[in-house]
Amino acid sequence: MITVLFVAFAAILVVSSLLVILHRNPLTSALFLVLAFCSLAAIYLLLHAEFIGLVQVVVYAGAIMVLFLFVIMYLNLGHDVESGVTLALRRGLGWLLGAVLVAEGALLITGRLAPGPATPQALTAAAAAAPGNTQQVGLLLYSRYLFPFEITSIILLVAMIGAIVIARGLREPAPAEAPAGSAPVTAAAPEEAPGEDA
Amino acid sequence: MIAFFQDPTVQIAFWGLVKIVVILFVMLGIVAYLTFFERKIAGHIQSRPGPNLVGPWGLFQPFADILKLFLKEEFIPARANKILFHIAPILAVTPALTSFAVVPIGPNFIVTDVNVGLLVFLAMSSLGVYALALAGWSSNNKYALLGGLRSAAQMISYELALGLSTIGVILLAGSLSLVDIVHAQSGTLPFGPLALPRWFVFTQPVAFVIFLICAFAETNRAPFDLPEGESELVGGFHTEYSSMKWAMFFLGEYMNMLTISSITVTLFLGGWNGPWLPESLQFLWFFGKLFALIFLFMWVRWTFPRLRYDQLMAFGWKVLLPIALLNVLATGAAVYWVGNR
Amino acid sequence: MIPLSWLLLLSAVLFCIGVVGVLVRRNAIVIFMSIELMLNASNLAFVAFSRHLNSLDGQVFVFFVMTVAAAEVAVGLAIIVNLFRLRETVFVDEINLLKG
Amino acid sequence: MNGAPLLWLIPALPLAAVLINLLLGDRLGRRGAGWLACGAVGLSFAWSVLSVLRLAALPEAQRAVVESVYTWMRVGDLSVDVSFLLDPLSAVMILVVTGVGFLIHVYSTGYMSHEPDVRRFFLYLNLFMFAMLTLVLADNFLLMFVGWEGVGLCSYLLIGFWYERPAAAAAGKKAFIVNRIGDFGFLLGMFTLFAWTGTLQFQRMFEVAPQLFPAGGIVITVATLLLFLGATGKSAQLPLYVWLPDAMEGPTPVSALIHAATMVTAGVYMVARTHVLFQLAPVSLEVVAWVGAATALFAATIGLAQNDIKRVLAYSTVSQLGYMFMACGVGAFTAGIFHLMTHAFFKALLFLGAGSVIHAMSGEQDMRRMGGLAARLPWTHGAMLMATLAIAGIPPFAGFFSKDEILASAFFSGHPAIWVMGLAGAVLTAFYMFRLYLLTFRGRPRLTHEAEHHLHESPPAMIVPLFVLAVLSVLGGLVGPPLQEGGHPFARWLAPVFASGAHEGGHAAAHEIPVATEWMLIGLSVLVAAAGIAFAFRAYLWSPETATRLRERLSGVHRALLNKYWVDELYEWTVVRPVYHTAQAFWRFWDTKVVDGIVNGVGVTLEGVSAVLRLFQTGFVGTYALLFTLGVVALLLHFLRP
Repeated sequence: MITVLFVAFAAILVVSSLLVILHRNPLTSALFLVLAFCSLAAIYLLLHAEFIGLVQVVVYAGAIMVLFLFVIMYLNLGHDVESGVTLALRRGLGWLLGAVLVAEGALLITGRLAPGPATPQALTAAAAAAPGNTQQVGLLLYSRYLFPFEITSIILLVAMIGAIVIARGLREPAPAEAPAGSAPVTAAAPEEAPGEDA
Repeated sequence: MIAFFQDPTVQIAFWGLVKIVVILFVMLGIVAYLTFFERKIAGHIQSRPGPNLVGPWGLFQPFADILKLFLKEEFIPARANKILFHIAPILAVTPALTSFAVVPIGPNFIVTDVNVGLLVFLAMSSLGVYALALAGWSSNNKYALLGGLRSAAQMISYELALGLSTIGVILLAGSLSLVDIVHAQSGTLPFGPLALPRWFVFTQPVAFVIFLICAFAETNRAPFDLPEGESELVGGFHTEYSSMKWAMFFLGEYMNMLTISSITVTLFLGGWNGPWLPESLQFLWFFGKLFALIFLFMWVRWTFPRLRYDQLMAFGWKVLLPIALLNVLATGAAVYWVGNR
Repeated sequence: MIPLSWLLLLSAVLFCIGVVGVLVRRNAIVIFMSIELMLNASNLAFVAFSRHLNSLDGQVFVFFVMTVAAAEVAVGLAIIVNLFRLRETVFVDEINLLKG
Repeated sequence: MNGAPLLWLIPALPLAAVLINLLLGDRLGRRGAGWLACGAVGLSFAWSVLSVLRLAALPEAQRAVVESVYTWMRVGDLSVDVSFLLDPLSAVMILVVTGVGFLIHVYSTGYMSHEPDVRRFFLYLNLFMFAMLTLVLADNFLLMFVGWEGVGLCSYLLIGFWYERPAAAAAGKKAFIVNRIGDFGFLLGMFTLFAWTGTLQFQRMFEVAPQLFPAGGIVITVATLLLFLGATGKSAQLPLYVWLPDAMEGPTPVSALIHAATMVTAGVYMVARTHVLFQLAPVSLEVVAWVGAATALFAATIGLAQNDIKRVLAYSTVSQLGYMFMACGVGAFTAGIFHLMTHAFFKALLFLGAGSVIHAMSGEQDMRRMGGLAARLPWTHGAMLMATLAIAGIPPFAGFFSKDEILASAFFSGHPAIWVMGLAGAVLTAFYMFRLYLLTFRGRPRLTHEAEHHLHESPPAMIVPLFVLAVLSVLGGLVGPPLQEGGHPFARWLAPVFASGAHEGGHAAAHEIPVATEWMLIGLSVLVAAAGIAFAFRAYLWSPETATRLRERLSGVHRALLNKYWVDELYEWTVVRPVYHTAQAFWRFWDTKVVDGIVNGVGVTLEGVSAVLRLFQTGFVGTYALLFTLGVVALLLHFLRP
């Protein structure tokens, strides 16, 4: 049953992600990407990674792809116009390289990993009895991976600021709003002063 | 053949299907009558009778509406993106229906109790944006597009506060499973002569208010019905829709209201918990609270004026979000303090 | 139980689709989406190994990848929007100068 | 070990004030900045008192509380903690630093009330408190060095507080650079000790040092001499004293706090703290004693002829610091610390009093334009008189006890020459201090008309600290009266710290001294002080022509004194100029030709190479991606080889 479901979702995943890169309309591409992410989330669920699966939907489908959609709508992009000899050449090369890469990957996986255990190890009793892996992922996040976790939050903050600054676009800098009352004496940075004559 | 039916996974799937069908039909029936109630309540609030001609007290009005909508001519704009134009109404209904899979209506009366039930709800509500955005885009109409973009921005903005306000509940219940959350609300609070029930609305009042406000915004109900603000956007994202597709959007709206109300009941109002009734009938409590809440939704719609768009955004980001964050902080501190005492 | 090699194969295919997408498309937004595909392919591999090795660390990594992807998309799309404002195009082969 | 928990609060409170000051910025307001700074230091003082009381409650043998806050670094064998040590010695120091510091903070709220940038002033002042407390509480060399550099930085910032004035900016730089020379010695000494003992922690080092170093060995001698070089820099001893008089360009409360009461005593504290090491190196001790004595006398002579009220006090500070080193050098560490404490009281008082005078005179610092202020500034006058008596060494004022103890120790430790120098210094001290007092407060007013007009007694915020310090200057010495059986209370308090090494030398312990000799010495020093005072009265009050005549008769000497023996000029010609010219020469040849040549050469080469490489940099993302993928495919092929 699980295998059947997996194959079904995998098929949806592959086909929709192929359509992402094949479809000329970016909006359609984006929607197929949503579909791909949702089926990926389903595969995660099949792998007993409930938390990751649902976060996948919330983050990718619910937030990131909406952003894509937003931008595509905002820029009002139609079908891509694609032509030209160099483009055709690159396109051919691209598909060729992609095919070679898949072949290599398949060879590597089947050739090198075959001796290893093909099926997952049995769940330990503790893991099976646990109410869900959300709690365990949370515990890991706040213990062993606390530092990376904090770094991630800083990355998000930086990205937020960066996105706002970039998307605001080029603007005339606002005229310096110095109230007439503030004395220029205090305005001179005292810390710099010793360096002036150094 | 028999072996196939005895396979436990198949059996689970079968009973699941049965439950799904039952709940689906019940909910669709409720939704049909919600439109009726809304018109009745609106009538009362505005001192007029409301629909009262079709059947006794107008009770058959929903069927008349459905019949009318089926018979209407379907109109599709010439330069619309046809496929998306068809898909959008479906997307409006599906996520709301899907969420019902995890709502515990009564003890043992639930399609599936997954341990990340709340996340399922959040995921599904985050998918609700697509219907509106795509409907607006594919109609190829500037009003529809504006409505779609507005709705996307609005829903994304309020989803944050919505999600954050549930964290207080999760902290108190210690689980993401909705059944566990309901169980955590059984019994009474240990103080006062009043013997308040241990519902999270009493221990998390701030979160409840935030959740409720965000629920209005998520369902695009007044006073947050900007995406379809008639006075500025004609009909908003569904300007170009007609006939059954238009009905689907309304179905979606009422379905969303139903879903989010039942989640509110589950998270804050104790779910099926209530006195006097035997366990097998406790789902009646659930429905009682649900309808009270839906009445509140309708009451609010016909009472409050619509917000301006910048007010809406400012309110979501500058008021609700910080308060929700503070609430998480305070709840966390309280849980830590109690836990360490 | 799904064999590990299937999952890895799926991940590899997904990744290569992403690579091909980057190579053959010239719409910056689609290229961006292809990159997301590649990231998700690696996520799939992480989850697969997490399941295979019965350890949750892989899922934690997926969590981090998602966060970083979200940050990347926010900044990337902002850049694309800005580029579009300046150059009226989102085709990467028309954007080949560092200066606007 | 739980005698005084949360020691880290003592330095952390001023630091917190610094941070709040930085973060809130101008929103604090002038008043707020003052309150914040005073409050933080006051709390720190209160906490210090509490901690010291807890320490005193412990049995004598256990009075050394180490509190490790966190491990700062762990590199190989080196492990340095940020940890604080509270023992009787650092207890004295934190009480002096926070107590006097608090009073000076309060005083500053009054003194700096007309200053536009008062927030920055208190920011620096609190930062200084933090650094100074770190210095005295540190339980290892590295943390001490952090404080050491921190106080140096704050000193620089505060001397140059009025950075618009070229003189102040130059004085700040001078202090900073001269201190760097000393710090270089400190660092080298620290490295030497670490290389031999393998630890930077005081107690561990003191435990292993006697086994590692033979007494009088070359390594320990060099190391302690290097440490002492650091001390001469920080504590303004010969030959690195030159920065301190110039430091008077800073606001007067700064001079009181940093350049009289606390920071400049860091060198003395450091020598006392590492007394175990110094006692292993008799040569170093001898050097310390002689440098101290020489400085004491040398600075006192310069002090005779200065006309700027603050400069007289500055040279007096140098001189008094010399006494402290003299004490340390002859092994009387207790006496040194005792003098450090009393000096902190009366010198802070002197500076604050001088500040009060300057404040009253609207910024006038030249004593030749003062005089007769006693009636107009009664409170200031009273306080200054107490302090002057204290520094002159008149019993029972504080300075008498400590100075007498130093002189007695010098005498009994077999350094009669040093004793004589000290005694001579005492005469001069009494003379120039009363010269200052008389010129300022007595005699006929020589004020300018404008100063006369604005003359006013200082506000309570300034008078109250003066009063408190006056009380301390009068009574502070009573903790260590001479001729006590088994040492006076102050010595007994410090005994656990200095007991470890004292028995080896055997000198400096007061109770071994014949009583009659000691009475004689006390009498002698009182007599000497009185003589100095009497001469001052004669020369400057009763018959002013004496001073004029003397100045004419010894005009050469006077010119030498007035020009501070031309030491600054000497340094200018022997050190500054040669270094400057060498640097210039190096810059002309080495920097512009060789270094710039290499840099430019690299640039030119890169430009040439990149002209070729640029051909690959098409700007087409697609091409890059294609090449990139090609690389990945090739790599994977490599891995696929059987």
